[in-house]
Amino acid sequence: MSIGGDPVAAAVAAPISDGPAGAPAGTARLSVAWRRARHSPSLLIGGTIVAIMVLMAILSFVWTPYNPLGIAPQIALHGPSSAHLLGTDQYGRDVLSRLIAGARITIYAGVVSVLIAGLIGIPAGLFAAQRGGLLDEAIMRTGDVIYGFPALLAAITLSAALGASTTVAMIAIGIAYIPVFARVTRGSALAVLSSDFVLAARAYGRRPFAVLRRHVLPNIAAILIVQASLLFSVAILAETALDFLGLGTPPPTASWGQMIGTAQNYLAEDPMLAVWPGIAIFLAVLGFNLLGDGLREVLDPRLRQ
Amino acid sequence: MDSTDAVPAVPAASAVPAPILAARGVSKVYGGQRGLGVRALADVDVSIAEGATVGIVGESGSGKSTLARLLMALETPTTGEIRYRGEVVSGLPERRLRSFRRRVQIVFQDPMSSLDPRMRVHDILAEPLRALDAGDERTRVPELLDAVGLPRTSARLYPHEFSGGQRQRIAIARALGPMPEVLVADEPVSALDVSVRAQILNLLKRLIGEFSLTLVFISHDMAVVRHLCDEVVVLYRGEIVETGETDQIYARPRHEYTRALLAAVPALGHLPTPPGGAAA
Amino acid sequence: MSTLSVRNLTVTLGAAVVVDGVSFDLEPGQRLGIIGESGSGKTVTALAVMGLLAPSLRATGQVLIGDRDLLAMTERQRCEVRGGTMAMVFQEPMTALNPTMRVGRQIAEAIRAHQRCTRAEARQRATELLARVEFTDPARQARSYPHQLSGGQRQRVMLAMAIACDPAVILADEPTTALDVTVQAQMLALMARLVTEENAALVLISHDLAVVSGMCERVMVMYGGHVVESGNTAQVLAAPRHPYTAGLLATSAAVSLDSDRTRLEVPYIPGQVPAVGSFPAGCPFRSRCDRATAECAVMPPIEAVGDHLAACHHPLGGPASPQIPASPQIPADLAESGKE
Amino acid sequence: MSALLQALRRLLILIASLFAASVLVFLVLAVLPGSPAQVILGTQATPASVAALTAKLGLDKPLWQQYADWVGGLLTGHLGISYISGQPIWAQLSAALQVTVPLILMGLAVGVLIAVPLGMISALRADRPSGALVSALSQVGIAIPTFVGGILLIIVFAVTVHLLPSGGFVTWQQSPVQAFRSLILPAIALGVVEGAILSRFVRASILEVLRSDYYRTARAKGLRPLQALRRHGTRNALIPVVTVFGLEMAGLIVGAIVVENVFTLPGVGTMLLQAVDNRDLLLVQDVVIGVSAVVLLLNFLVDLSYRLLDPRVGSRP
Repeated sequence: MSIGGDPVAAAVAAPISDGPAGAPAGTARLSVAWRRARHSPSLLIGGTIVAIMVLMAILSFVWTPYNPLGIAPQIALHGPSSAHLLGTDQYGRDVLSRLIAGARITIYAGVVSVLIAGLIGIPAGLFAAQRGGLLDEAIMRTGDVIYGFPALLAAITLSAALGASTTVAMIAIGIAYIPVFARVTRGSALAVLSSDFVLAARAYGRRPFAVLRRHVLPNIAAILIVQASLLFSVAILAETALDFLGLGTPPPTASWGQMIGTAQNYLAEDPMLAVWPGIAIFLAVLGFNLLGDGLREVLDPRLRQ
Repeated sequence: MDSTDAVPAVPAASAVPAPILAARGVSKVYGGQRGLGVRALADVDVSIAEGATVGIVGESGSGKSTLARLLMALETPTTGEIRYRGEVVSGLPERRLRSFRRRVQIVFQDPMSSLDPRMRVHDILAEPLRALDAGDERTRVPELLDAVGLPRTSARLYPHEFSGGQRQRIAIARALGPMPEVLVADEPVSALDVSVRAQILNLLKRLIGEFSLTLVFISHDMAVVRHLCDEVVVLYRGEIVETGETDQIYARPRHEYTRALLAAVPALGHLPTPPGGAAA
Repeated sequence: MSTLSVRNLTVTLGAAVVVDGVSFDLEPGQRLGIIGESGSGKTVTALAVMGLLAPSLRATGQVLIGDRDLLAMTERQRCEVRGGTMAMVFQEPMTALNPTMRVGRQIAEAIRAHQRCTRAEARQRATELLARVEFTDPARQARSYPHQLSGGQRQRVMLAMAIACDPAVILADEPTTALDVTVQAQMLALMARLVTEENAALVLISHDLAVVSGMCERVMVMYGGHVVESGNTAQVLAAPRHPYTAGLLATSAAVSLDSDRTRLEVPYIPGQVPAVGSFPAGCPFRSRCDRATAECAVMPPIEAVGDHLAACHHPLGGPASPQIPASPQIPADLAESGKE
Repeated sequence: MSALLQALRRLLILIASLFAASVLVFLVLAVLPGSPAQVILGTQATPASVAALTAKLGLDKPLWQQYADWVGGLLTGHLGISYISGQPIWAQLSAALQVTVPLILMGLAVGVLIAVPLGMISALRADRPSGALVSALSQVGIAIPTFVGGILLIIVFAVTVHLLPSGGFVTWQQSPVQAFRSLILPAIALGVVEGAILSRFVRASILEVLRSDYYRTARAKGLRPLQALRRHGTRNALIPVVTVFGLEMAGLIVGAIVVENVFTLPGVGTMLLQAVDNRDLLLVQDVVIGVSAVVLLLNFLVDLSYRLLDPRVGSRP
């Protein structure tokens, strides 16, 4: 995995960002989209996994089988049993409870970084596409500078400076992916802006801002949703890796990456301690990737036929 | 005509009616600051009289679409100016163009890309009315659909639910919304199937009469221009090579390029003549 | 024996029939025009003849080259036919050429796919071919990339590739649609000359009746995947039997350089061209035809009507003057337009 | 001409990026609360000795001068002395590079060996179940984080069957074979994901070629499918793949930091993480800027090669 994440993000960006300009995206109506959705296994599987994860995270606030932080040294490193389905860790904490609680951190990490990347990247991209010229150049070159800097490295540096924290790490990841969002937004907005219906709108006197709101945004929304979903999985990869390295969420808060990091010391005693959170991370990343791919299949008209 | 617009008094002595829309010495250079840009139009003068039907013909690279955008004040000429009823409109900020926008509208070539795929037909037709305060959309939208021969129920549908010809009707209805005096049509039938083309031509011809439109018809198709327009402007590489009345130009083209263009039009039963004879 | 003989060619996409029972024969040197609009199946027919259909499309029937059926051949055998016996020119010369390869090499490749010769010989031949398609400086222009050439030049490169191995049949799919009128005229003249010189048979696909009528002695009109009329070009133009052909002809004649330009209403075919897969069952034209009756729910066979063939239950009888309604009532029934 | 201008432009962006990165890294670490001298000497140190050390480290100078000293040192090859070990940073770094560079190259090899065949199969058989299966496999590969993959490999090959070492590193000088063996599992962990990601790009770009008009033209000339793909696909398919390749390398480099941690390899990544733990800030600065420089340089080179591959770039009127 490259939690540098760049390749994943590129995998995300490349097919849609600077693709052939032309057909503005998303001619599908919702009903059509829904009919297609039922035939997209990616979307169904991905959607289900993501839904379960979100539910797990919400559930963990009200109920977990045991207190995820509750230490019980007398049952440390006990294997799976009817009382503790996935066993206990080195402090005797219930692994299942910690897994459920860990979903919170994962979702939180994704939300923070996608929000940062989107809330800054989308307006920047729209602005660049709309204005063009020097401003466009300035925005996109600044983006290039940020994009060249590996995201994980930025997170490590910030952790070194400010101490380990989920939020700090996610801000670093979010900032690192602003250019990705900006590029995708700009590329697809340019395609829409060059279409004749935008020219027609200008010919009946719609100002630039109204054109963005009425024509550009509705037409690129689908692409941005896809982008957000795929970026979510990149953020999860980055966050769990930082936690694993001990640079993210500090203990004792339950987080999947950190659970693996600790379990590594007990591989001889109970290798499954590392496997359970590993599966959780795997499913989460897979879920968001499939969701993104599925949404793209359903929403991006260029991939139809 | 609406007198709220700054319409200059027509010089009383003038025998020739003042043009409703005119380009004066217009040039357009794209990109490049140090003279490296592409020259799309060079020193073009076009004068369109009220009620005229003017065809602007040329091949790719002739600058005809650029001229259309300049006449629409969608782009600013590098030199020269566009005047509407004597008032300069080129280079004006958008807020000062509202009355111009109401009076000059445009139809584009590709009915796929000229309608927003995310909007229902009702909204597509209502948008110009909203943007220009040009009437109540609840009464105007059905009227517009009637005018272009589409059922009123079309309003609920999206563009992709129509065929090419029907979409072009929608685009025409949108342009008619603000009750324009001038309609600029940029290759409006070129992307259509042959069997549908005649319908749209008939529709345009009928609407010119019904709405007393001045028509600026931009096309590469000599036959269609001949059918629709009383005057012709022939563009070649950004310059006007010939202009005059349709019958005259088609019967006795004076410029070599016009002759080549006419000779190249395929006609039933025989091969067209390539420029400069049989072999190039 | 015919050079190319297509028998009952049918192409399906899943359950939808895209091309239905197309048959024609071509003798050496003969030129056949296929007329059709979007959704007529004309391009698919050409691709099926070449064996270049997308994997989702399935072709049945026979495509006979001499006595060998292309559809029954192995892929290797088909490769020998393609570019050798049969060559094709496509509509979009910009995308049909590889953007990262010099055009001379692309032509040389067509030669080396079928003839044993050295690279240098192939390069030499490619330059000669460029000269034949009227490049003024072939040796230099052979080293150009496609984006450095004009649209007409690119299409001439395609033509050079097509004639590289002296094909018996050339299929040209809308070869001049993307070109300017003056360039189109050049291209058509060049094609006519080369086809004659090569004594090759030509299949020219176009939406433009005039283009086909000037080039081809035989014409086949397609609508909704069916051949609706076919015969000698002059005879078809003089007395079209199928209402669709008649309508097309009337429309074309009414908007031309020598029509009466003062008339307010030109003849037209009512309704819209349905999307592929949405043509009515039976005669595909019946939803737009003023002569349609209940009988038309069954596809009529293509059979002799007067001096040529037409597939119509109610063919037009008289000479020339087609009976096209001049009613101003245009609106196409939206339900008929066929989309969901 | 304009191609050269373009290249110069990219070079300027590279320099600007490096400058921006160095300033950021420097500032982020310079504004830290608490002085490095205090950290080094511990809480028991007298203010006088802390002040003395601060002066010795040059940390009492104005910020801009500290920055200038640092960058000047980097440019002349003087990376400075580690705050903690007192050793020259260059010596530590060169030892670590002997682990990290081979690891990245091996990871790259694994990635390419996975990506090219997988991508080709899934593209050529896109309409068949086997193609879909390979596609799904790559989807699975992408979702396995390096550290999870690494630990699974340790569990299987080291803890369960004792086939390969679970970690640690014997230097190349001591035993080349041992050193190589200890890099096998890390390289696989590193390469699988990169390979899976790359394979998706190989697949996409081959599919694009297969669906292109010029591929159809090549087939119409009589070229067989694979022949047409080889002649017309290689270069065209390479263009998008090369663009990702730069990013892939960045991914490998950053991924190596994590993998070294999983397998306790004494590479650059481990060095960086230890330096972060010990607050050995100069070392952190040096490593971070060094890694960024390599990544940025790779992106620059990729961009240049991309321009060489595609004749259309930079020659448009």
